[in-house]
Amino acid sequence: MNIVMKWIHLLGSPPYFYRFSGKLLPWLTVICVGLLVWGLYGGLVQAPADYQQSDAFRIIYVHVPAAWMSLFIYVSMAIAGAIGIIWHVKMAEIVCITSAPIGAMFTFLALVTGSLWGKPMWGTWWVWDARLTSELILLFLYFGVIALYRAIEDKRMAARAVAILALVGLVNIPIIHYSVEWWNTLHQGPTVTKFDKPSMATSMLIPLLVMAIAFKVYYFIALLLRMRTELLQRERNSKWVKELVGLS
Amino acid sequence: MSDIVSLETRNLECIRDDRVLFSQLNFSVKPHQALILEGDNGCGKTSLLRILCGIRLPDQGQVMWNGLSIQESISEYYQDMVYVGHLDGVKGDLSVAENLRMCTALGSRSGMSIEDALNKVSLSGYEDVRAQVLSAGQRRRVALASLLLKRCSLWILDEPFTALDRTSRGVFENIMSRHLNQGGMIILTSHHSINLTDSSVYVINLSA
Amino acid sequence: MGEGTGGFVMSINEFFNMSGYASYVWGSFGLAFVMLVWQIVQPLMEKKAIIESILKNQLRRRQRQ
Amino acid sequence: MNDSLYLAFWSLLRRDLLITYRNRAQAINPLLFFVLVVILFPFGVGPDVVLLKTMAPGIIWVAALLAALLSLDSIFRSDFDDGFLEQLVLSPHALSVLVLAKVIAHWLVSGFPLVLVAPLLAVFLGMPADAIAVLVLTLLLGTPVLSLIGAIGVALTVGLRQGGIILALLVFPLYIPVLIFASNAVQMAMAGFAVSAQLSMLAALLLLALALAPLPAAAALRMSLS
Repeated sequence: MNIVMKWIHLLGSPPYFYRFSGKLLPWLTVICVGLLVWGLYGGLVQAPADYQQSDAFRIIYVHVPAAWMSLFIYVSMAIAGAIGIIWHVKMAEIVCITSAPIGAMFTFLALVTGSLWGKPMWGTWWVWDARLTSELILLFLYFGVIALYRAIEDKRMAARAVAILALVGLVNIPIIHYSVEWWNTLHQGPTVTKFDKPSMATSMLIPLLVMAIAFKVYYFIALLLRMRTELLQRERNSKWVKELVGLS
Repeated sequence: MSDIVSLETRNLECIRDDRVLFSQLNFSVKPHQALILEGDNGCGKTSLLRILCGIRLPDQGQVMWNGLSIQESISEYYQDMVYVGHLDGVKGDLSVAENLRMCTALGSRSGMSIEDALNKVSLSGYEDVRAQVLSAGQRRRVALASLLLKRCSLWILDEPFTALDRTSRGVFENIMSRHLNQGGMIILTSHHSINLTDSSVYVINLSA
Repeated sequence: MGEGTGGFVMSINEFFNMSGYASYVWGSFGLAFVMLVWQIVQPLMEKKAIIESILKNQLRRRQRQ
Repeated sequence: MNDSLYLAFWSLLRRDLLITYRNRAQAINPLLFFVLVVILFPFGVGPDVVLLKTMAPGIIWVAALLAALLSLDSIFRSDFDDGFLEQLVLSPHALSVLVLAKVIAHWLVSGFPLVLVAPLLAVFLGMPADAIAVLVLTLLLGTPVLSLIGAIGVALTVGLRQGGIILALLVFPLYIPVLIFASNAVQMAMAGFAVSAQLSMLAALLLLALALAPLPAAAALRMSLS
């Protein structure tokens, strides 16, 4: 057990983390590209057209994984923030800050693909559907986090502010989701919400799960890249950065 | 006062926008001692004071109060410490007495009445004066009067003598000396020379 | 479109046509591709800029000594 | 020990009310803003009473949200500027309890008056009498939540130069549940349905905010001062 603890402790030191992530990234990229190709092939080619929505339903292979990721990243951002505040783990603070733009990107992607999917089905670009509305609010939560981080000069202070905001947001997400669902079914009546996934034959479902995993691996890659950049920025006048820069 | 009463720092370090203000800073202050922090502007005197108060987190190292890190024993530490920063914390809309009553309600009380405290800082009779009509020097003395109203052994003062005239400075030096004689501790920054009668005064120059 | 994989050659234009919804499907996937690539490229560009600025500082510091 | 916490709580609450009383001219502003926003709507959507009646709950509640946001800045701003916030943070008492005292003082000054004025505005928009009673009830339950959640946002942005814009961005998404349940309660009351479900949700949100909000607000204050 203490090997894991030692390794986690080692990861805490920026130079070790930088080298370790450098070695890890190529492998992750290979895995990610492989999963994406498999998922896209499964989703775009193999999966039979949906009897009702025909080929337009294939948009779910981007929309649904992106929506899952937007929530997943917000939760992991808030947890990383909490670890950063409570145990003053610098790396957790950096994970919290660097996850925000990636999460915002996935949320925006989920919104746009949601409306692109809605247009052919219901003729309008925007539907006040419960899921899409929650996604829209989540996007504003992300914008709040990013705007707050940019507004504070001292980066250590900004990291603590963002962590507090992310935690407050995390507590509010279920409340917002429940009240939007309630608000939505109230005005429209309890029809099946428009964005329920069509009944999934396995050949449709597998590519969806593969895409979801591919997005998670992608998130890990983008996170590591952003963390490396943030580390260089923060430790720009420390010895290990100078050596590293001097070499390359 | 128990004998282990002391404020101690262990290799304290502070970085402000990529500049290391100080590092590996170790010192301790015991009862009857005063510590004067000197150094030119921007060398981190105020940052150090704010770290000692626990307002700001140090980048490295720890501040210990009675052998315990202040993060763990924050409420005991604040029970015994009072900080007067650049800002006096005096509200213009309230009268002097109302301001002082609020300050004492926040922390532990020394039992001294507001009138006595104001007499000691030669502001007697100013109880009901609205604080916004006071001069900067008078407002500073109101902030210093709140020190007397609190039962705190450790005083942390950020340039207490700004805006004070010569006589007030003399008055406050006596107050500080008496506090030290009674076993109090003082950490302060100042550009003026300070003579505290017969108490052990140490000086640390941050920009040395 | 044929069941399962179907004849690959025959369905090429159907594949791109997406039974009339091409612009929506390929719009979504295109946007996804652009955004995913941008999230990778941006930090790399930033990193390059930081490294250059550090090198410039080192150079200037060496000239000063 | 805790009797002095009790004393600190009450003296801080009384002090804030005293300060607001001393410059009560400014305290009216959120109220005037609230009335003004509601009065604007008929000019925007036309004087058609039926339309105004259906929109009335939403108009009044969105105006209440905006008025609350406008007045939030005054919770910590003046104390931050004159250094009293440092003394607050440095007191041995629990900071979250002191923050709660300040938020209650702020609500009494800026949230509660909205409740008194809302019936007048409801009449302006043609709301029936029993719906007005429910409106007042939702405002009584809802505006404290606006102050409590707003206090977190203001504590996060008090140190920033132009924190006002960011404050709205941080706080509005968190206001949405209150807005949904409150304005829906009044709509249902106008339609004659029972509103106990919505009101109990509002009460639950209020209790949750009362219990949880002061903690992150206190942590944010410590952060803003460091």
